[in-house]
Amino acid sequence: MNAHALTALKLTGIAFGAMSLGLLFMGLGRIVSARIQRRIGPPFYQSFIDVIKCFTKTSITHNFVMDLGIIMALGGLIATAFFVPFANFSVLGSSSVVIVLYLMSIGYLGMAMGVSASGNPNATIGISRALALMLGYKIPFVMVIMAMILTYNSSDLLTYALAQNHGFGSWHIFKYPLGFIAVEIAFQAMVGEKPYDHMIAPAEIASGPMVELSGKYLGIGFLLHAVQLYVETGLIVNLFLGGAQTWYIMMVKMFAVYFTTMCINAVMARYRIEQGIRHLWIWAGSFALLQLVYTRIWG
Amino acid sequence: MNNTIFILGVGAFFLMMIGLYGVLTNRNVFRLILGLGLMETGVNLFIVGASYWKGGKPPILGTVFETKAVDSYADPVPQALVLTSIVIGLGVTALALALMVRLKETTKSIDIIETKEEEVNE
Amino acid sequence: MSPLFLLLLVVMPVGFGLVSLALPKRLSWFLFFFVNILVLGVVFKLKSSTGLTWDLKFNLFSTGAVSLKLAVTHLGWFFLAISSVATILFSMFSLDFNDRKHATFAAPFWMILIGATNGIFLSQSWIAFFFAWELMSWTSLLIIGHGKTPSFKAGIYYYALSFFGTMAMMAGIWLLYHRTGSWDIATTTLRIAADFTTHRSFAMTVTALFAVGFLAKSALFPFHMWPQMAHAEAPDDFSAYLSGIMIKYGIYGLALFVIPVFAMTPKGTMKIISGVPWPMYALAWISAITSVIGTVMAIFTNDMKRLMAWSTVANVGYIGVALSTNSSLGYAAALFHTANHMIFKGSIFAALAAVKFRTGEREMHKLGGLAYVMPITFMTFLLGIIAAAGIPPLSGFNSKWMIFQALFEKKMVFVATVIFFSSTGAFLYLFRALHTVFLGQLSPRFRHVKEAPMLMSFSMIILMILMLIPGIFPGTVTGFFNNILASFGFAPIKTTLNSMTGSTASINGTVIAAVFGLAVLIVFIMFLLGARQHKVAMMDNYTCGEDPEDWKVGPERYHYGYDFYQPIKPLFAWMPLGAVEKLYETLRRSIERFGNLVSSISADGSRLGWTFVIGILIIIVTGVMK
Amino acid sequence: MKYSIFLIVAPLAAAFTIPMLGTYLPRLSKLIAALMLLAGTALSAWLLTAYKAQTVIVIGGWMPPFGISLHVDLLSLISVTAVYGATLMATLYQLFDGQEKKPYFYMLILLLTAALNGMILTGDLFNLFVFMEIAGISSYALIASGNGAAGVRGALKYMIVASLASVAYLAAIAIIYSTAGSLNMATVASGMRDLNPVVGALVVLLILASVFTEMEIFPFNSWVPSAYQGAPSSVSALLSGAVTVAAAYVALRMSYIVFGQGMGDIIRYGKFNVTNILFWLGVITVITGQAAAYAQADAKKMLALSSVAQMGIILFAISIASDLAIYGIVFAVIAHSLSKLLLFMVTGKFVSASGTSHWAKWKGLGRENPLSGGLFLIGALGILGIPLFAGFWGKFSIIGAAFKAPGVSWIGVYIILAATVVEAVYFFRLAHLLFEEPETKPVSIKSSIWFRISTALLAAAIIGIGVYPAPIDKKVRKIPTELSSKNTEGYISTAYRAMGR
Repeated sequence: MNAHALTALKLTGIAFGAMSLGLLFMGLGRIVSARIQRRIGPPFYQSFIDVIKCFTKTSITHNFVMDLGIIMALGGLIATAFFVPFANFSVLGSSSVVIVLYLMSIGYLGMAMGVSASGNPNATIGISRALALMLGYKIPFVMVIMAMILTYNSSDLLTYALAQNHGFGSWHIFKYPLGFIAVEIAFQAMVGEKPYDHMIAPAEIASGPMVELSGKYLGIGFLLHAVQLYVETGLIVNLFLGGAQTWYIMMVKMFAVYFTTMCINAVMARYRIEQGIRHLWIWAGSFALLQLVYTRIWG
Repeated sequence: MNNTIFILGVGAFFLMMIGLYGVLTNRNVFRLILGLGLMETGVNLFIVGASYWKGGKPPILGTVFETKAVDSYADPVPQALVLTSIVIGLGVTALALALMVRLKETTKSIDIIETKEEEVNE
Repeated sequence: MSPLFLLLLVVMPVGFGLVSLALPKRLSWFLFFFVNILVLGVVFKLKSSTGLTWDLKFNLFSTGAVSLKLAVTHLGWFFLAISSVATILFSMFSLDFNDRKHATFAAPFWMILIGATNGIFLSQSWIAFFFAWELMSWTSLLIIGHGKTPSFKAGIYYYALSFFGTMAMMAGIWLLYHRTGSWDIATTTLRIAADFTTHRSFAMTVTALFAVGFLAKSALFPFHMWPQMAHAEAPDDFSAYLSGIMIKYGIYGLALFVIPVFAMTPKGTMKIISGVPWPMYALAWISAITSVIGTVMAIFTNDMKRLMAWSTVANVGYIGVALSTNSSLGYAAALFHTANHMIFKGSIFAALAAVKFRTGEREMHKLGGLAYVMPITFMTFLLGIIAAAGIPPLSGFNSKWMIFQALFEKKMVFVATVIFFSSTGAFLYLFRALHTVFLGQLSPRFRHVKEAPMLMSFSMIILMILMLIPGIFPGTVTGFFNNILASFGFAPIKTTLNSMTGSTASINGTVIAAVFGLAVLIVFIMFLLGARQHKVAMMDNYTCGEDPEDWKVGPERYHYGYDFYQPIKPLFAWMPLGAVEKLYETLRRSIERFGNLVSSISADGSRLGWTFVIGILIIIVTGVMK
Repeated sequence: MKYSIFLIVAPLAAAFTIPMLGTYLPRLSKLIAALMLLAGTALSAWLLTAYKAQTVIVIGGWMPPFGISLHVDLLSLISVTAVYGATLMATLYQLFDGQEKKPYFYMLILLLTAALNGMILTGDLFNLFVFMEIAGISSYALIASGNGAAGVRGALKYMIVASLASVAYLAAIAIIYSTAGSLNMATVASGMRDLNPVVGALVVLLILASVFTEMEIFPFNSWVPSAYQGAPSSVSALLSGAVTVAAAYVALRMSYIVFGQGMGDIIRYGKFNVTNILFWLGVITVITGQAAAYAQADAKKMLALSSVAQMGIILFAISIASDLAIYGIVFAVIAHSLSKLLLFMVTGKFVSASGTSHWAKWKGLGRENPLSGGLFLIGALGILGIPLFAGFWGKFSIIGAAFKAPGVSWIGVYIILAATVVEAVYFFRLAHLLFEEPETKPVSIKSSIWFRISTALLAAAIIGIGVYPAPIDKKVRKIPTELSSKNTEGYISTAYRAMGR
């Protein structure tokens, strides 16, 4: 079998792995919030059921842009997932963080395009909020990454992960404590959980982008969120939590990140949109800036 | 300094200043022209005065003064200059007065200040 | 290859332009297209003839000879090539755009402008450069004005700033000449770089004067406001040229003179901040500020052409930042982004021109849903904004990636953060334009709008291909850079057909594209495997079967487009945006007031004598003054 | 060179035939005027091509310094040619495209021509005064020949200021004569430096005041806007295209020969620095002129103030006094003369077609009449000093000269460059307005064949000089050596040779 086909096969595996892992996290996350709210919650495989069901129902579409956008969205995010090292392993060999940051955007753009082609203003409002929020969380996040680039003179995620493989003390969470706080705050916004769930805001804008999606479109919407969780938790683990030598430790660490997020989500209320961004800029931003200044001068 | 020259000089200066005062403080065209005339007279007086020297004879050979020595003549050039300048002054004043009459005819006023939007020339 | 071909590149378009002044409009547009074909042909024939020189020296001043020297340099040829490729597409677009209803008298002037453009990129003497520069300035003013009052108001704003820069440049040229005794660009560059050790303030002055000229042309801070007026008000098909090519003259100038001067300055003569001489560090921040202003203004703009003009300002900011890193990577990144921006912004403006051609609207909230009726235009616009946002696998990503690599190399992380802010902000305004114009509800007014005419669509398709190629194979463009870098004494960059190596990583455009393709394929198969979908009219759902018309909700009112980012407006309230514009307006008004004061002296006849007296006093004062 | 006297005498003689003939044969008299100017242009051009060296022409057998002499050099011949050419153009314009004028009008034009040429050629200070007065009187009358009060008022304003100037000039003559004992420029020049510095300064002050009045230098230019506006366009063109040439020439000659004894050094009388005066007044004039022109709503006033600004630049260049500056001055004067002629001629057409000189009401005139609009654009580009148009070489060399000059003249350059931006704005504002889409259909302009020929010639000259300046350059290059103080063949030595000393 030729090398290219083998790589393609591996990548396909990663794609489905990422989707499943994300769905699993979503199911577990629902249980976590349910327990905090003293409910039992659905079984952990509920998300799988949801997605499969979605794909089997007939759905409505308005035009070709909607199909295009939705496919582009999931495609873009899966392509991003290929670049995130999983347990010190990256099929493609390189995993430049700049590519991850920008490639992720094509997912957002696709989704934005698809749902705004549905012509529902609520969807568009949701997208406009999501994009605005992006302005809030990307800046602190990038500042912290730049601090790492300064240290390692490399923008490869794998380099960062490997550098933390020397025991608990070598984790970046200790090396960049301020940066970690900043990224934790930003992460809350990245995955769109409270207090930064402006995009979905169910009671306000009827779930925003999801409002017009039905059937397999909604299913792809679920998968989008799943892959997004995989990519973003994976990023955090690789950046701060020491990466992982084995696949199960990686999964545990990733879930730990998501777990924290769900806990915060369960107890917070939603900000107003400009409050949210300002909060991100002021808190996450200043922590990140301090980290960057520190690294630039003494690091 | 010679008395006569002094008087001529001061007189010329004051004439010019009076004329200048007239030009500065008036907007009536007629008075402006008068002021200019005074200044011109002043300056003519100044030129004539500049060539004066006590005992200078009119620079005309073989006349009643019967002076043969060129040294004793007054300089004739300034007088020629003044004559020319008076003629020119006359011309200018005449033209100015003619313009004033035109102004009076067209605007019923001899005030130099523009009063309204005026018609234009191609 | 005869050197006369160089002259031909300049004279031929100008000549055709002058001839076509007498021709009917339609014919002149054909001639315009024809001229561009010729230019492109000659340019590509010149490819291998670097160093070919045409020189006309004539003794004009008693002080020395004036030389009009044209030559092919690596840098010049690169700019010439990308601009003529872009121009021919724009001209093909214009051919259909200027139908009976839309035709302007721009074609003859545009031809002259193309001659001037070629002249700028070919000039090797400052005199020739200045000639071409000025020719370009006023012809472009006439095109931007194109007989419309608001357009001219925008154009004269552009022209005033640009002319200010030109005048500064003229002063700089003379200072250079007096110091070096040469009009030659390469010679003077070397000399002035050496002068930084001995005649510091002189060299700084000269460089600053040139920098003002180039900053004004490339709309960097504090000249950043003219594109939003000029680009917005120019003829729609010309906006593409304006934003794609004309704004790059300043970049070319910076790359030709200012940056090499600092790069060649002997070490230790200037204070170094973050690995670059301080004036370049200042340039980095100027550019960064420009990009932030451009971004924030674009986010809150409702006029689609104005929005894209602000986006151009932001992109020029990136290019400026890249140039200011004073490294081969940064220089290459700037050139790369210049080329990419030329194509992607050109195609965005082309798409907008097509929209305006069909709808006649410029305010975005009045449009909407045009993707469903103009798919090719939509695809062009979509690829354009993907490239503009720097999303792989399109061309914009590669150059942005390179810019970041250059910044990382010099550890200019704070500038990089600011640039990243603008880059993220770009998503906001680009998506806003995409949504408000092409997505959302299609207004019934535009239900019967047709796809853009054939030639327009055809040129847009080519533009799309041109955006994809450098994204997947960055080497197609970066391959030219090493010669250019070598000619300015920079080290070469590592690049192959599909990959580029930066300071902290290397990327492979082909791999990214292939991976993305694979991911999309996977999803597409999943999509096909899912249950069938059926098409439903847009207004048929969400209202649960009620007729939205009963609630007085038509598609126009259902289109979320006006004041799109109103919720986040308070976040930017503290920014002193528009302060520079206000300053200029104050200046303009002061000049007018001063002029009125001066002319009021002469209007009042009773002050005539006084003016004379005061004049004598002024003579006395200036006479005894030291 | 001895025919140079005809440059003054012939128009004067022709001028006096007109009132005689005019009553009975008005057409013939007009023809005489036109032919006279044509002949004068040809003669001056011929003299220019035949020029070898500076000469002094003694008039009436009275040797200088007692008699009046004419002094012919290259610069004066170029200026005379420019004056003749400009007058010819303006006259043709008036004859074929202007309002019907009485023969006296043409007499005045001839008189003005004679006077301007006299101003340029004369070597005697008092003679200069006389010619200045003749030029003045004929211009007042010409300005007032426009119909309506504006012309009369403009003429009166000019007359008042110019009379003050002539008083100042006469006073200066009195002082010079009583101290130096002669009015011949060369003699005075060699005596000026020996004067008591205070007296010298006083003389310079008074003469400069009067020359500046003619040359439209701020603040002696308070008459300019009204006079240009009130005058018929042909006269405005004359004022701008011919009178300024002569005035600039006189200013240059005064500064370099009479005050400075040859170009090159800083001219100083005690603490009184003449170069400084020229420099600052030049700069101030540019600033005020451009700003005032920018604020004007009246096209003719705007063009008038633009002339003012151009004169400011020329005065500034005179203060630099280097080879390159002289070079620039000549080019700038020629370009200004050509462009302003063209602009005033076209503007005159616009005014007569639209019935107003408020440019804001000219929207679309050029669109309807592309020829006139295009000519206006060419004129504007010529004035602005855009490359490939005549004004460029002048402005370019003046700027270069200023940067090379020692001292503070570089400040002035930056100011002038900044003011040029204002100039560009107001010229393009108007040039483009002509091509804007009007609300109502604009009137179309009828023009005679002569208008087309003469404007085409002017436009061709503007572009021709801009593209191919070599022929003029070849002539102009000799001027700095002629004016140089180091050159033994300079003005004073030539004059002295003629005197037999």
